[in-house]
Amino acid sequence: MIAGIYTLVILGGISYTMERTLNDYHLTVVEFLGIYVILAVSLALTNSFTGLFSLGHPAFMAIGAYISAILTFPPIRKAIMMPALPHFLANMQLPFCLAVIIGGVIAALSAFIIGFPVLRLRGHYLAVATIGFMIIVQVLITNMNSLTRGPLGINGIYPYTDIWWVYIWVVVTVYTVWRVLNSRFGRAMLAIREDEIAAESLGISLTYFKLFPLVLGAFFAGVAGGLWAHLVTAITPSSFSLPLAFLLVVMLVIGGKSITGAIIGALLIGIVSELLRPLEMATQMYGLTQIVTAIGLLAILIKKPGGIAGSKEINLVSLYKSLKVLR
Amino acid sequence: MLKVDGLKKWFGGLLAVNDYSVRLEEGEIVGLIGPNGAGKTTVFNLITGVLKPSAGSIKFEDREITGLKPDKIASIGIIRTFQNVRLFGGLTVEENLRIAHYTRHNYRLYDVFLSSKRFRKEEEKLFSDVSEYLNLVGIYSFKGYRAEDLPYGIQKRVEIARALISKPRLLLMDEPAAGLNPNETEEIMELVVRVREMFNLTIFLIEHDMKMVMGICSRVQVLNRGELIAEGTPEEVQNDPQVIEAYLGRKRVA
Amino acid sequence: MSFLSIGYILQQVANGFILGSIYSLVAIGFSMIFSIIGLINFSHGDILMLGAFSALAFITALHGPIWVVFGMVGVVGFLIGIAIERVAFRPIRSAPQVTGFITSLAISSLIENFGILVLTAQPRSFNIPDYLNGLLNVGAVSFRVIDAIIVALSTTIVISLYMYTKYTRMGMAMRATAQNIDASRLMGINVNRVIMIAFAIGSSLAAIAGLMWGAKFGQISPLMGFLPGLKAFVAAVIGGIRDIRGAVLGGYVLGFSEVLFVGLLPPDMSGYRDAFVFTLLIVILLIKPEGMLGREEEVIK
Amino acid sequence: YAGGVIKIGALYNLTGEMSSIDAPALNGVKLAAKEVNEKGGVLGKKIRIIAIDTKTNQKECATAARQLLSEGVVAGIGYGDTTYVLAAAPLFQKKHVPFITSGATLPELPKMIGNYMFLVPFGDNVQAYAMADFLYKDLHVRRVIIWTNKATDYTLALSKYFKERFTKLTGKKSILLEDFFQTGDKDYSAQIARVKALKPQPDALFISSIPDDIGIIVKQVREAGIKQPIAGGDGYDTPLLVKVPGPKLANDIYYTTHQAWDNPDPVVQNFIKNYKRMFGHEPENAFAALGYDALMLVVRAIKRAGSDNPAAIRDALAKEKGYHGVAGTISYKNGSRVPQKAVAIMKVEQGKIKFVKMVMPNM
Amino acid sequence: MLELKGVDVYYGKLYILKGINVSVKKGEIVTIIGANGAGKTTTLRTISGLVHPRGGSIYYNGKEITRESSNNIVKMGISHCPEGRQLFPYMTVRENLLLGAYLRNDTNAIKEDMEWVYSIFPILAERQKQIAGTLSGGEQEMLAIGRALMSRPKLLMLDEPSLGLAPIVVDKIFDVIKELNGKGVTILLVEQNANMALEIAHRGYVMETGKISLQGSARELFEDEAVKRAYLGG
Ligand SMILES: Nc1ncnc2c1ncn2[C@@H]1O[C@H](COP(=O)(O)OP(=O)(O)OP(=O)(O)O)[C@@H](O)[C@H]1O
Ligand SMILES: Nc1ncnc2c1ncn2[C@@H]1O[C@H](COP(=O)(O)OP(=O)(O)OP(=O)(O)O)[C@@H](O)[C@H]1O
Ligand SMILES: [Mg+2]
Ligand SMILES: [Mg+2]
Repeated sequence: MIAGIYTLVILGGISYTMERTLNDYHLTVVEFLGIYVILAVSLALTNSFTGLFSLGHPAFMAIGAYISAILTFPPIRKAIMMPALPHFLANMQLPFCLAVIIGGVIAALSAFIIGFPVLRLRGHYLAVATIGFMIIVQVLITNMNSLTRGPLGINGIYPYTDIWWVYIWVVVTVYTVWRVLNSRFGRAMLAIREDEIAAESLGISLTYFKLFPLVLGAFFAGVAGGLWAHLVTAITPSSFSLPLAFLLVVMLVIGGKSITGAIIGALLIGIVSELLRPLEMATQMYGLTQIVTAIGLLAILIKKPGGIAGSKEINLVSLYKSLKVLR
Repeated sequence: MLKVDGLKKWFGGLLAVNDYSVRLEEGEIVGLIGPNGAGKTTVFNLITGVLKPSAGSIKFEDREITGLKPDKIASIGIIRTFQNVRLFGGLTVEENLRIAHYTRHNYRLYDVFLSSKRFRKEEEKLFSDVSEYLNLVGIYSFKGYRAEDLPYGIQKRVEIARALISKPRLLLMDEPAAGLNPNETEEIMELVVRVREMFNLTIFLIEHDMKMVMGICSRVQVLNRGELIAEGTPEEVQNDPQVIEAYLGRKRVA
Repeated sequence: MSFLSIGYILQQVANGFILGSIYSLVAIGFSMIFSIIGLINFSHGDILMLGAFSALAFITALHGPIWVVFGMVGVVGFLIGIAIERVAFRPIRSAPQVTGFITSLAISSLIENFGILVLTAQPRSFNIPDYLNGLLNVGAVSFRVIDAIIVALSTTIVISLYMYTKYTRMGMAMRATAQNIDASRLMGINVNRVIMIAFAIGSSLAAIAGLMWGAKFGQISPLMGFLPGLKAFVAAVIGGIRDIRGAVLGGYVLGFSEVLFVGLLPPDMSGYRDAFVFTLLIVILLIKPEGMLGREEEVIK
Repeated sequence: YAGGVIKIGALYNLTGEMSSIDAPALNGVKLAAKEVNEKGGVLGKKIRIIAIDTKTNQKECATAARQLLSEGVVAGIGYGDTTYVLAAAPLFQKKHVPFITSGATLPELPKMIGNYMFLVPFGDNVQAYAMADFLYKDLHVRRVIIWTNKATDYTLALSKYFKERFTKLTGKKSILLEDFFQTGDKDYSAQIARVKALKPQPDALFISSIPDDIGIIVKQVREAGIKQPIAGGDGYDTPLLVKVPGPKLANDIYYTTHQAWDNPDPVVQNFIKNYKRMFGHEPENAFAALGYDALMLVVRAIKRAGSDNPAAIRDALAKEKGYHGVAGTISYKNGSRVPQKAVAIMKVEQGKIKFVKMVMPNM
Repeated sequence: MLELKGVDVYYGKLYILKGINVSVKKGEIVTIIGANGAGKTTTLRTISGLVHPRGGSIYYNGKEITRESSNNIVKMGISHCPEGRQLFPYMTVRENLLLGAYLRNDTNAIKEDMEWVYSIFPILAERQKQIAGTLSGGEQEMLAIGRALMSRPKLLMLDEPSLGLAPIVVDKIFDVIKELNGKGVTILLVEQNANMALEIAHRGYVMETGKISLQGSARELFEDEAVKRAYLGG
């Protein structure tokens, strides 16, 4: 408890300092890192903890992004850019916070609807079904011109996302997932990951405990999508597609099967490409970033096939104890 | 407490269980024996809902449970162990037991987020229970090991502890003594008898170790090619010529 | 609609068949590797790309008969497969499946970005001798010589491969390795060799499919591999991954559904094609959760 | 260079799907910078291009744009596609640094983003109108079918404007069929069959495609025995148009573009020569020329402004009256930041690309 | 015939086998008994090359096989019927047996051996076409033993062959082991059913937490008070 408050304060302090000292670019990088953390940690719910191989996260992000963008868009500009919007949407403008939450909720709802039939599938069958879901969402967004402006996407979204929103949502996400994981709900998920039959024979409902992480994860993916949209300020159907899903899975795998792992993976992947960029700019060999990243990735996988953190978590209390902050 | 009537199970063209019936009374230990492939495990799979019966009915405390999903049946209080040991292999022994505590919790999702009193109370109970059950089965020293790294014999015990901690009313055990040496088997026998008394458990037991079956069962059923060929006290069954012919072998009689 | 004549439909079926033949060739290679070590190999499509570029090089340099090029490309794919398995996949063989998947993504990124660095991202034309482009007419259906070669060749390859895995010792060893590596070792099977050969064959088929792809569509690029790789994965899964016949079936289902959805949907709905294709695939999976030819045979003990 | 450097940012997708369009554009920018620096730079300062690969990913666009701005670039150049401009340009607008897109052709872009946004190419409306006029007047086409790539904004816009103009010229019934495909499609047999089934047959096919697909489309259309003229926009300006179908099939194709490579104009021919010298091959497509022009426009503006202050550059840019570039002559008139420039109409005949004429459609 | 000298085995950081010495002479039946987790299974896995030792060495017929790969070790005539059956679950009973004879080319003799296995376990003959994964536990164990027999080994290593089998089948298996041994096959047997194992074995080893704590002739062990107390039951 005290450790938790310490952490909140320290992170808050860091955020404050960053907001004060960093330039726009570095601040944006930090904000994206936060969004990556939200994405990775929420995807870990299904992929790392429940053993469901989902590649559908970008679809939920897309839903959250589009919904929240439409909701925060000023009605005057909507009248010009999206004239065919249904009446109630056309006149609506919601505060950012609310819009993002609604985006998350609708993403979660869609996860619920798609999850019911699809979660009967396992492993790669599930992976293909979630890829399919993502493509379907993408096609719908592309073709529903009147709502989404088709391939052009929505631009001119107000850049509401700042380091504080990211900070809050990172904290909420990590806290939620951490709490869930250390309760009967999280243990039920782990059980399903390890052995579905045994889990069922102990009274754990497969339907419920597969849907639960998917829906919860989708909520945070939707929120992350909303933050993303209001950071990039322009979204298109292809902003949220398979390569992004792959990127997220990469984060989880090199990080390890834990919250700590997901965070490490997200930060590592997010930082590395920024760190390598000067190298690429200096050599003018474009593609070098990806090549170096890939080689690094291979090296990590060969050295640490279970990910950097494995399935271990950082124990905040003992961390502070060892730092002699807490007695 | 458990009433099974006219149970049948077809696998393609194979009638693995034919017209099987059983009654279990509260607190009994009943044995189910028979040659390999007789259909014993299949009977367990049918009772626990892992397989759907082709015909017949299963009642638990007068409640029809035929065709219910395994998790429903488990939450009513019928828990099993598996012949081929199905632990949560990647997790530690301790975690295996915590998971099984599942059905005994009542707290809700919001309790988790708020870390409510109810949540904390139940989780504390969980921690003390896990230690208690680990000790009960004699595997406390293994609590930090990953289950799949453990030797077979210990895994069998972990599975029993895991089944017990979920507080079953009826416990189905599929060959708990397989892979144990005679001494260890005796320990398991004692354990089974002890927990039956402690928790007023009803136990249905599949086992090929005759010492165990004869030692603790009050009644024994013998299944052969899906059909019951004998039923009675251990002594009666042991001397049944059909059972000797099909299962025990002549050597053992001597 | 006026264009929905019998001839039109037959033509679409033929087109679906040709496309399906290429897909199934890619998918069968994918599925071979998958079934043996449970690896979703997303670099499979990039091997297809390498095959296509080496084919282009051979065609430009050699002016030899097309079957020689097919042979050489097959050999190139074979060697690439061996190299990739040795360097990247063998060291992580005992790691969880998803680690292999990520490794393949890394390989894929490596190949693609090297491709861009060396070859530039510009697509290139892939021209084949004129006689291969000759038009053939059978009844109302018309297709080109190369199409006929593609169908004939992939059918032959697919059938011989099936025979190979079903009836040879190596095939038996492959199936065994796919199911239980340790037990296979105990049977005296050289597991490393088996996996290497599966990789080599699978990659060789991808490379040959790359040549077909180039020859059929006339254009190749360093990034061309992504889509076929994805489609191979989808096809293999839809078909049921344990059986390479499943991959073939999946390949044809995918090929047909892509062509037929464009062919039969009204034009202004054709933007929804991929949504229809994937809805169909999901429905198939829901009806047969283990793929069309897959079967679930786990007995709970 | 006593005066130090002037930093100009270049944002392009050098890897990923868009790289075949964007990489040549950056080459054009680099070539222009080299030429300027060899001649002593501008205002006594050297031009330094800070180029970032944004990986065909909008998120990268947004971070890279901020990185450039934090490095103090005085102008940004970039992209051959609207989608990415929309992610990057608003940040330049917000910091009051001009952004010049070398290749995106959506005419509404400056309106959408603001007064710091400029286009080097003509808008899609201009080229689509030009083609509609040309088909109608010069080729006497009365009935067309339209194919549109539904997955990109460029192709949708092009078809939209073409349809608008063509129906104005001939009436609604002149469009016999509208059909669609998507980026990366490889099989057009269904669309082709639908064209063949039409009665009466169209006089021409207007196919709105990006460079990477058009070669395959022409190949399949011609192989299927459709002989009518094929027409399209600057997406056709790629060697693939001829190379993929081969010289026999690449016939009777008309397209609008920014410049004719066989234009004897020394500006054009020098560009080709210098490009070849610097990169070892001829310009891949028109985007190379556009990238070159984009930087030259900025340099001219700096000169005219006599300062490398971004606001001053913007004002000078907006007053551009006739830069004679590789891809035509550019002037921004009446406060418009989309150039008024003539459209080149090209014809492909037996694999040979020929310049037909320059058109300046009345809008 | 087989000799383990000071073999050290680790699983990751865990020290499992601590310098064990075991030898098996040609024509012997040798049994290893010991409590759960003593390291019996690990010993067999080390011999057949599934795990490689970090220290010590293993000789087979005078040749060092410490670092040899499994498939080569199998080629030398060692057959291992592993713990947990390790069948090929999607293959039929027949195919599993055929794989047992993977290294053999004598088609007719293979057929004969298959008939022989079927005669030992008639239920397997009935189930020939069934997928191994769907067999009952005991049937699977029989198949695993049958498969190990199919390679006509010179040295047969069995890891708890009686596990999950009906009493009548257990008797049968011990008969078969004796019969094989009579035909010259050397046998290394790990068993929980220590009574029966010591009954048919010539010599035995007792293992405790990764070390050999006792060894001797089967008779000696059988009569050893400590062994009786610990492993043979009251
Ligand atoms: N899915 C299935 N398909 C076909 N046959 C099956 C299937 N599952 C089980 N069987 C067969 O049904 C029979 C009964 O199997 P079961 O597992 O119930 O036997 P058991 O009595 O538990 O034997 P054991 O003592 O060996 O464990 C066996 O012969 C087995 O081969
Ligand atoms: N993969 C593994 N990783 C880590 N430790 C392991 C692993 N496999 C086995 N062990 C450990 O090695 C020791 C020896 O195990 P082994 O299976 O050889 O024992 P055993 O004598 O065969 O026992 P049992 O009679 O139960 O089969 C045990 O302590 C076990 O926990
Ligand atoms: Mg059984
Ligand atoms: Mg063992």
